[in-house]
Amino acid sequence: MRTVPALAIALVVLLGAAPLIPLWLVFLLTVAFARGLVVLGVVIMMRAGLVSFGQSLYYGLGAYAAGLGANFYGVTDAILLVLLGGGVSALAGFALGFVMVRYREIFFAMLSLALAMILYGILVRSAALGSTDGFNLPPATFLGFVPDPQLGHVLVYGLAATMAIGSAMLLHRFIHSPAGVISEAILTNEIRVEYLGTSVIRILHLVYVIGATAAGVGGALVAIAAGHIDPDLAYWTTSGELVFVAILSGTGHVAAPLLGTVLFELVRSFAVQYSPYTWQMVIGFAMLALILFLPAGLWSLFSRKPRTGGTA
Amino acid sequence: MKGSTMAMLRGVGVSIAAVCLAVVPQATIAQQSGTFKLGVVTFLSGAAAGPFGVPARNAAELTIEALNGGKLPSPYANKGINGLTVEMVIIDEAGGTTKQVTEYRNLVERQRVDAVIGYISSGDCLAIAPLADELKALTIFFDCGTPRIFEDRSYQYLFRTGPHATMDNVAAARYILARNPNIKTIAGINQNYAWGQDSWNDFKLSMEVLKGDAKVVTEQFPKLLAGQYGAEISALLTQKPDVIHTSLWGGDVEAFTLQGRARGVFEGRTVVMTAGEPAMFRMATQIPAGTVIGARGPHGVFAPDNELNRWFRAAYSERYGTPPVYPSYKIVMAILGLKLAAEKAAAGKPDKPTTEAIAAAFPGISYDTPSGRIDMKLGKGHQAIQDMAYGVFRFEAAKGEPQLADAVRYPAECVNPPEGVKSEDWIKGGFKGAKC
Amino acid sequence: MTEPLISTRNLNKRFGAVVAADDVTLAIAQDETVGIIGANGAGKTTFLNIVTGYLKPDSGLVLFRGLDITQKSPREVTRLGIRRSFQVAQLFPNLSARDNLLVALASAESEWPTLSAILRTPARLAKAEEILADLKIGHAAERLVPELPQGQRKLLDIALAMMGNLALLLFDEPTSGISAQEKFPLMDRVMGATAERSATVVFIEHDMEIVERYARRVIAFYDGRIIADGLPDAVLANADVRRYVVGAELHRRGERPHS
Amino acid sequence: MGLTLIYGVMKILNIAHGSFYALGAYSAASAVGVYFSGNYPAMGSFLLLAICGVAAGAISGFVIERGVLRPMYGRDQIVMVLVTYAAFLILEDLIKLLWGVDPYFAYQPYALLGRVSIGGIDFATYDFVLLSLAIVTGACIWWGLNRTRRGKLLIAVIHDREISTAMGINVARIFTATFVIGAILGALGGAFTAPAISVVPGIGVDVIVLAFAVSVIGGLGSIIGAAVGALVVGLTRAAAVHLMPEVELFVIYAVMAVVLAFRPQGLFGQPAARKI
Repeated sequence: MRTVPALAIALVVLLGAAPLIPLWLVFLLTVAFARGLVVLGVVIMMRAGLVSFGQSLYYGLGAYAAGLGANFYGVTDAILLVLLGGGVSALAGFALGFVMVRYREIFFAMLSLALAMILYGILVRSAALGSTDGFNLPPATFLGFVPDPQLGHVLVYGLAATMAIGSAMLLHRFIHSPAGVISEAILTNEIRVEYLGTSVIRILHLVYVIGATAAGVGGALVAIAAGHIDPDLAYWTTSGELVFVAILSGTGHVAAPLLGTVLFELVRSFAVQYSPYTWQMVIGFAMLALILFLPAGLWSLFSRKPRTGGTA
Repeated sequence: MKGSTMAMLRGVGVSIAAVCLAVVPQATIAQQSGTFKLGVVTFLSGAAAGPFGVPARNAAELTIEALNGGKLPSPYANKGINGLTVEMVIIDEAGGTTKQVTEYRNLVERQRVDAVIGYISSGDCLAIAPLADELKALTIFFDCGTPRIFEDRSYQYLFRTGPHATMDNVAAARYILARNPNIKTIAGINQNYAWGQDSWNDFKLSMEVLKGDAKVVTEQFPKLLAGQYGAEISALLTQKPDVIHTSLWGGDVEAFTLQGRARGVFEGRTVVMTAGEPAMFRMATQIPAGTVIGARGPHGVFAPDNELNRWFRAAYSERYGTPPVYPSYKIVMAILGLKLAAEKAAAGKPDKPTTEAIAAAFPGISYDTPSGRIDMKLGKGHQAIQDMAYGVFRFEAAKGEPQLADAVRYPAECVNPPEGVKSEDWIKGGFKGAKC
Repeated sequence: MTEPLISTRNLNKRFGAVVAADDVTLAIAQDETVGIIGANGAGKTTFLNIVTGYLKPDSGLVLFRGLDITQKSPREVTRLGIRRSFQVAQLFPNLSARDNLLVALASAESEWPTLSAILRTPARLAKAEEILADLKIGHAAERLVPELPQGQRKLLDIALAMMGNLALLLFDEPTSGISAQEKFPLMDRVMGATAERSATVVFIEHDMEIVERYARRVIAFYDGRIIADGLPDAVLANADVRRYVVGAELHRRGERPHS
Repeated sequence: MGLTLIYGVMKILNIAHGSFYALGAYSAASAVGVYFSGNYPAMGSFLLLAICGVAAGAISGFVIERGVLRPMYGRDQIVMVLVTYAAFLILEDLIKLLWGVDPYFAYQPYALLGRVSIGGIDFATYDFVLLSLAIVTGACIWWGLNRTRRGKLLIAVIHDREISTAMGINVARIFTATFVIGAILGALGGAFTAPAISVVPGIGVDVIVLAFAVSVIGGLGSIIGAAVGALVVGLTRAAAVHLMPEVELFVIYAVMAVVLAFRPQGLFGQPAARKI
């Protein structure tokens, strides 16, 4: 199990490299890591067969929780805001989980989509929150220290990277834990899991909350990084994108989603720059190519043999 | 397990490689001193592309070429911006605010543009605004309408050469009351997002102040790009209001017109389209006569008959086969403003003025554009105000072209709040300091 | 007489027109070894499904050590030590043979699987290897289930059923899909193991040789009804049984019932 | 309708459906434009609409199915959704390249039929024609599925792919057929809506989610369900618009959530049983 040290090395490299990276890339990476974290949650859920088309619900919740905390309750500490975002989403996930885990496959996907769209509708209607314009967040502080904007972004980047890779480590541990492997077993044979004496519902609920929390933390990070939030965070296309990146990255390894998101953000950013009129098409073809040639996702490029069980 | 470690490391390797890939082109985009690099952000895809984004893009293209060729009428005749050739970098505004923030940073930090002109969506404007000062990047909003930008705080590097949306609706209220003082009932159909909600809110408030006894019978909020207004139209028809206010734009206003016309919504009442002008040439035969139409400023058909305008209309129509609409005018206003400020800052020296210098020279300038005079009056000289005009639609079958009759021009001070007053408070407070 | 380990009272279950369980009442005592026979569709598997809580009867009760478990879920029933194997092996195709066992081991250990600890502890791995070796599929430990031959899947399925606390084992056709020379060794191992853990065994079988050799008591189902119940010889000699069940079975093997 | 058909048969949630809708609308709009610039009998334009819808749907449907989906069959449901999403992105830009971003109109047919007055409110006759047309189509599909040999084949495929393959039914061809029909329905929808709207980029996007809602409420894969779903959605919206416009935005999804929560298989879907 050398993944954890490897991740640690990666984190050190990323943090060490921070001063060397041009600022636009720092920001791009920050967003990528934040979203990567969300995708990581999606992947964990996918391994248990829960494909959510409404993860933007928790993504948006996290972002708005952070935004509200910052604007209306004067919490500007980045770390607190992230915890707030994660916490709120975790709670919501726990509550909704009782309903959600009763559904599977397309019904689960559609129900989560519906819930996310309801949140979107509510946000759009709430003029106090700026409706579709959303609102800005004040620059974040770190444990009482108020950095200048540039440094601030580097710090947020550091936070995002740490959060993302930190969670990757935790979740790596999770997917190799009994609960983690059982969640995989649920994907293919729920009834047998029940007949082994383990509650499918409980495991799924757990997994669902994990996904929600990751999404919340990611949302909060994006809110802090972008300094602005609006209901689009909760729109269904956002969820769609998350699922797609998840599938494109592959569910074989906790590092896959992070890597996949970074690449996706880069591809999109350059597609937008070099073909402003047809960037969607570029992405579309990229996706098709990936699905066609890398059925197991990007990760299959790196892992030597197709994964058997959880032993990636 | 071993495989996974290798995989991990290879993964990291690839991401680093990717990062390098990303950095390399930036090195190649070294900044040539001979040119003035201008980032232009408007909608190139999505529903806002047709009515706003592309007309603006076209106008920018046209103007910048003319600018570089020194073909603009005075006072803008000298080449480029202070003699520097203007190089345009265009970005699609579609994709949401987070993406726009990323792209804005890329423009400034990766592409090293000297200035950014753009943003139609108010959400994008709000998201970008703080970055302008943070990155010390000269940024000019040309279209987005929300008054919140400079009312919430003030900026050093951020300017908006387009007036904000308040005046559209204040003027709309004044105009319809002037035409028909005894209006009893009003109704609104506006898109269910910030623009629609704010527009309706301003209009409703103005009506309350100007004519207290006019009552609101129904306020419809179809969702953005709904395209189908069956239910809303039925609701409007049952309420039979004297006036219907709508800030629908682009495909929505066109769809609403088609469906409403077929069902007689326009009959026996006045419909005000605050953003109807871009539609009026495409739908010349479809918009019912008597519809009150605005252009979010004295643009298009409202534009004064000055040399700039004559040049612009002619050049634009000749090149793109259709007369320019207000987004086209508004982006020209932004480009000309930038040119003036930059040249003022350069003070006759040939080299490129610093961003700081331009930002210092910009506030408070007052200049002529194809759509008349602009004063950078609000927001400490960063926010433009401009006259506002409305007219009544009529299709000249003889000439085969649409016209706006009984056009009334409202001076800027009449429909814009004075410096330091929030639009909403200003309206509620009974338009204190309005010079009409 | 001591309280039976498991008993059912007037179980009824219909699927539309089909009667799957018709007033099924029986009691099985500790340490019995019961073979259930019956033609296809006689309601054998339905009986297992009801006992283990997968199906709820339209009426009737299932009692385990006097405790009413009729409405309990398969999970709760399993936790009580009533474990089963399946006619068609129920495994986790996305996991390796070893991981299948590890999952079963872990769930057997605690009802709340831990989040942070590692599943593949040396202890569990050792246990898994042991079982795999015992099933003579040690070589296939790394293989995904779909890569295993039918028979080995069956073995794995049975192995999964025998994890954790065992009071009552229910096998659904343990030897179907097992080669003729493999089936007796398999049953010997299974019976040995269950005997060690003093578990009561109930198995559904079509194979009369197996029934004759291992069952100490035979229950015959027909159309959801119990038509015979008693010592193997008696039941297998029963006329109805010969007509409706054994005959059918012999037919399946293309033999004539020797009168 | 097309969506639910495709899903029912192929278990593919087709996001590209929105693009079919858009394609239908665009081709109809431009065709009608040409049509009316010459002076032909105005009523012919309705036929034209139909033709455009069918043509656009058939072509694009066929191309997508053969070119994009065919290599992917047998993949996971969700992957298929992803594939259609990619197709959707591509088609979006393709439409932009073909037609540009300026809106297209085909308003002539809409006004052509005048209006009828019901309870003092005027309605465009066209909308009723549209409605009845939809009903007819729905009926045809239902009849086709349940009363014709081909339809029965389809249903067989729905019930068990392997068996039907074994029975020598050419599943692949049936898939193509279904997908094309579904696409045609989508495009028809677009074509016949075109006259009432201004055809602009992005009209496909919203249609998708709405179509999802409709099919989910009705029950994926159920034709009657789709019809009822559409009805429910329409009525709910209307009610919301008249009574409390501010909730109109998400009331649909609320309904969708409730339906799913209490009847996951949708109002008219069959619950799937798990055999052990």
